[in-house]
Amino acid sequence: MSPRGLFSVRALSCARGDKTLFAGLSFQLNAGEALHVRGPNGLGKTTLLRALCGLSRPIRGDIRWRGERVSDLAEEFTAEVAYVGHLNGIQGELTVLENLQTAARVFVRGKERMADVETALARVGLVASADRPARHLSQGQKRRLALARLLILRRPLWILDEPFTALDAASVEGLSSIIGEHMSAGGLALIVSHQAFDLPGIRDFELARFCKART
Amino acid sequence: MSPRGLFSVRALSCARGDKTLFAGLSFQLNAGEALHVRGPNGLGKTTLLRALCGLSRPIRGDIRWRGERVSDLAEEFTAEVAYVGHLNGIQGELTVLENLQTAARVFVRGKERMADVETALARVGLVASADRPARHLSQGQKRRLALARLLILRRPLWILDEPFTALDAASVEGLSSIIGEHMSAGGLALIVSHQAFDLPGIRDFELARFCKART
Amino acid sequence: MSGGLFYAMRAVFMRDLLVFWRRSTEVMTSLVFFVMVTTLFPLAVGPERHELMLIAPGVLWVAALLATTLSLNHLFASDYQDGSLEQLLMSPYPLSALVAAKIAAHWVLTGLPLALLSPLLAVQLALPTKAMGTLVLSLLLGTPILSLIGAVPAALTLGVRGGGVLVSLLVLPLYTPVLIFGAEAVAAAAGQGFASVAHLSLLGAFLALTLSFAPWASSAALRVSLD
Amino acid sequence: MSGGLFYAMRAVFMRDLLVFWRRSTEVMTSLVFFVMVTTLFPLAVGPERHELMLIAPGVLWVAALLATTLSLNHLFASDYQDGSLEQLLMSPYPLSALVAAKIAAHWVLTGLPLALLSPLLAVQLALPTKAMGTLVLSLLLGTPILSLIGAVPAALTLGVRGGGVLVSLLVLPLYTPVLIFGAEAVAAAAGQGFASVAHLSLLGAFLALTLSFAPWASSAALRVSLD
Amino acid sequence: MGEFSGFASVTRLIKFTHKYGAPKRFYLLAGRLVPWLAALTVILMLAGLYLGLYWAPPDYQQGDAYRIMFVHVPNAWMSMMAYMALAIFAAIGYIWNVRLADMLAKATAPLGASFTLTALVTGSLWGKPMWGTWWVWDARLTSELILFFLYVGYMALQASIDDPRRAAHASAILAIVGVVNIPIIHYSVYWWHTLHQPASLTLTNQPKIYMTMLVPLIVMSMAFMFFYLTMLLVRTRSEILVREQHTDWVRKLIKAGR
Ligand code: HEM
Ligand SMILES: Nc1ncnc2c1ncn2[C@@H]1O[C@H](COP(=O)(O)OP(=O)(O)OP(=O)(O)O)[C@@H](O)[C@H]1O
Ligand SMILES: Nc1ncnc2c1ncn2[C@@H]1O[C@H](COP(=O)(O)OP(=O)(O)OP(=O)(O)O)[C@@H](O)[C@H]1O
Ligand SMILES: [Mg+2]
Ligand SMILES: [Mg+2]
Repeated sequence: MSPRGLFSVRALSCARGDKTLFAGLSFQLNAGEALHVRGPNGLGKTTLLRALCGLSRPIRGDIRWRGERVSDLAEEFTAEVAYVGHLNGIQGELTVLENLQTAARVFVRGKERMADVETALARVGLVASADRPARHLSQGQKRRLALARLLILRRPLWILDEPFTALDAASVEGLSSIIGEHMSAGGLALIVSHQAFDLPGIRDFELARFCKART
Repeated sequence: MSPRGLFSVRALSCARGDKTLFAGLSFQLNAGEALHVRGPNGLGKTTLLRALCGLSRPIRGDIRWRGERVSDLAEEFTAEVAYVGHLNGIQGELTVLENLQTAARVFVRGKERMADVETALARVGLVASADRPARHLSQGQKRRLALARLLILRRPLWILDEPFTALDAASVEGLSSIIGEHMSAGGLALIVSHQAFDLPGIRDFELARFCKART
Repeated sequence: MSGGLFYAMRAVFMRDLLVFWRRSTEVMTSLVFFVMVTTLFPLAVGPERHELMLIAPGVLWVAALLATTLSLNHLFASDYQDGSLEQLLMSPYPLSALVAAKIAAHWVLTGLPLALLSPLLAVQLALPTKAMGTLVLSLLLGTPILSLIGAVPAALTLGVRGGGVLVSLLVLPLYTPVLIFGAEAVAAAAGQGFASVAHLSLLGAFLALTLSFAPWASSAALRVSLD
Repeated sequence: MSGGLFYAMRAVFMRDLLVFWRRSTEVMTSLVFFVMVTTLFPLAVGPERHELMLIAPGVLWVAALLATTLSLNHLFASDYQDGSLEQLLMSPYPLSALVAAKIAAHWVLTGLPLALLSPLLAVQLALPTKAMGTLVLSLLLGTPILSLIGAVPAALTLGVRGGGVLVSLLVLPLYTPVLIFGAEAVAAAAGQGFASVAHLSLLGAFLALTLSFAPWASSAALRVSLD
Repeated sequence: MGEFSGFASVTRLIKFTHKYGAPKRFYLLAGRLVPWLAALTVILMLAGLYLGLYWAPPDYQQGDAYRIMFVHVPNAWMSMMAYMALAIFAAIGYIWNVRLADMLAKATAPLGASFTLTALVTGSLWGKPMWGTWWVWDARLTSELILFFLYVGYMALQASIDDPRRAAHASAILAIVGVVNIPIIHYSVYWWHTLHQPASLTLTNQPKIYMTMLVPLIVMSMAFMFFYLTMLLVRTRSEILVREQHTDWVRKLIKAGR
């Protein structure tokens, strides 16, 4: 199914502790579009992403997916989102392959797609280490494993927090092209990254516009 | 005291698990020089750095500081090295300030240099958050705090593993200039980073030259 | 669809079994802890068989309870640290169901073996043979309750530093009924009282109750802790 | 120079105190665990005062032992995860000294308050008043041993997933002598045996011994698990 | 269906009261109430003490020892009522996300704990003359002790989470689960060991209470009830100030110097 997704956020404001980080944040995202969320350290980018994918509750504002409130859709919505955060979400005890297989089983609805696992592994260049326990991977290899999940989940909306951390030059290239394909397949993407990367047709989004006080 | 340090490594080889990562690695580093260790993910850069600062034992090879074996110098040597790894080494419970003060007390020999703490904080732009518990810091702020330690320790040899991770553009600039000053003050630096950064007079060091098999 | 749910639950269950199994020690240790507590007691109290027999049911049950409490930290903690929990929250299935699967895995690896091993230790503590059956049965009924109730504090204390001890502080009061019913059942069977059936059926009822609310409560707790 | 060392040790000590203190519950919980284990027993064994009095010394000591064991995980674990242990290894001072400081902090926050609280619980367990003094004394001598010995496995099991339970598994055998001496001393004072002085002095000797080797051993263990 | 619409109407009600029970409004209202409640508490307390210590005659078998009842029993009662209040506040705060209810719950916990502790202490003080021992594992005593642990757990959890909203919600879940368990704990302890020999000593076999004891008892109970209300408002007010310190109405308040 090619997602005709329309993701719209209006008047969103979030706080950490007792401090409001940003307020009145709004944007729209259509099929095949992507945002590069930018801003100095500690501005609230991670907070924003977590709020958008429903991991933390914003103070106010409404987030809509295909026109309906995310809070009403609940699981319906999470079934459409793929999130990669600062943490990799890898099981050190399981092998690289097992990690992906479990992901496929738990996160992919309906009949699973084990075929994807193979292709995903190949795509992030971890075939060689497929049977090694994930805790033996190097920092960058771990990151790649986390990103491989994106290819398996096949979710229309990608939310990525610093995806390029610890990746070597080649992998950065690879990832950007992966995102590019996702977009041209009608997928949406929200990317936070301090690191430069070239991705045709991605819009910059300065978070600073919505924050009055700086930390 | 301006360090006239001379750091030399000869025929070093390291392994993780049962696989030899690199062998016969040699280089020399004189006062005011720096190496930018490069190589794709999983090549062995982290392993190398940990071996150099004595956190893990290499298979063979000798590492000399001011001409003497590091293994013989023991604490004498660690008193000259500052290491910042993938992990930040921050106490989430302590405030930003307390973190640095403790570092100063525990790691700086002889009469402490509390003055440095203030300047270090200012330098990494954390003065505003000085009294917040460190676990409330954002990813990038945590990284900065970890790096602030460098300024307090005043060690001649800096060993940095991906120091630029999660740092925003401005901080990347800042850090590179800090390293630059360290070098011009006669300090040595070994830096692993996939991210580009401009630092006049730093030598590239391709680790791949010493690895036969690639992961 | 619900087939998909069951499928996912099984996947989570299997995954946890596998992970814990790889942490080779994990399974054994909770058991060994059980063994040690029960063996420490004769050492501390002194070897008089009569005294021992009096306290045997109590000691066995307290040991079982503490062993479970200790293992609770491993129910969510490591998944939380490495971020796979935050991924689990993003699954298309109702969280409580997946949590139930995790709890089941936890029980299979801690409570179950413990219940099966108990008779051996009961012998050490001079528990009359006629009470063995009741002992095992009471543990089979009781330990799942421990895992279920324990899941809630385990989820609540995630990310809270020093959570390890905090869990036990939160959970032990809630464990009281299980302890009382369980120990009483065994004591009764050991012939210091009436039929143990009453206590066992109470345990059963309690199990049914916790089954109904614990998974829901702990998934709610997870959402809060990850907020 | 050695002044610098002392200075650094004090810094580590103060830092740990501060950190644990900030984990506001940390101090209390290990205590409350102690309280609750001692409470669980009457619940499990039954309220008869006579029976309770018989097992009181054993229960108190086992409880103290378990409370310490639980808190051991927090001795190094969090420092290990956030990498500050890695940094400690890079300090210019002998590691064993700094580790000793950490252990001292651990004891002040777990063993000490526990020893001071014990009489209250002894009352609950109907321990004769004349034994109170011995109880406190034995705990004051014994708990530092527990912290010292416990540091070694705590260091060894770093990074070993599911270490929490493993620690207790490794540590309990080492604790047995302490347990026996301690419990015996109290029992003796409670008038069920000989003079308790012998046991107490044994504890003292044991303490001296562990003081000499534990810090060294655990710092060695740290180096190993961080390799 | 019917109950769902019931839930909906409850929600409407809560939202309504929430709008008017906004922290600021509550702060000012409570500020006006506190003096009166405090006065009432003091009066009742004094009256109760007078009745309890002078007016009521010594007991024919206990002498004056029984007078501790006038402190013990009210505290014991309050300890239970306080937990119910705690759970209700917590539930409202969690389900309908009402911050004021969170604060009320947080304010209730230490009060309830202190009631419980007082009941325990006075009880065991009373136990010494009555039973010749500080403590027996009687059902009622035991359940009170466990109640105390529940309070401690709640407060410990509150204390160890520093993001106020998360702390509130987490401890709310704990309180709710606790409520599910409290009756079970209560009865388990009461059935405990009753299948064979009865627990060594129980509180049930007492001389039936005379008027001369009942009146002071009731007055004292009222006194402690109002004490709870007073302290609840006071604590909640300070909690509001802490949480709202960044809002401008609090800033104004501080500028005004009150
Ligand atoms: C640590 C010791 C004690 C504790 C924890 C304790 C606890 C309690 C509790 C929880 C209640 C409320 C029961 C209810 O309303 O359902 C209560 C009531 C009462 N207690 Fe105690 N108690 C203790 C000792 C004593 C002693 C020694 C006496 C005197 C013999 C006593 C006399 C009473 C009386 C007369 C009541 C009110 C009667 C009633 O509410 O049914 N208590 N106590
Ligand atoms: N648990 C917390 N309690 C209070 N404040 C917090 C908490 N977590 C984060 N903060 C603060 O919230 C702000 C936003 O944090 P966030 O992680 O969203 O920043 P960020 O934009 O992702 O920064 P970075 O680019 O470094 O990742 C930071 O100033 C941080 O100090
Ligand atoms: N504990 C371990 N056991 C076995 N192999 C390991 C272990 N840790 C790392 N490795 C392997 O050693 C190799 C080097 O790891 P290392 O972390 O040094 O790579 P790296 O150069 O730092 O990579 P990156 O750029 O991603 O950080 C990797 O291939 C990794 O898979
Ligand atoms: Mg971030
Ligand atoms: Mg690396």
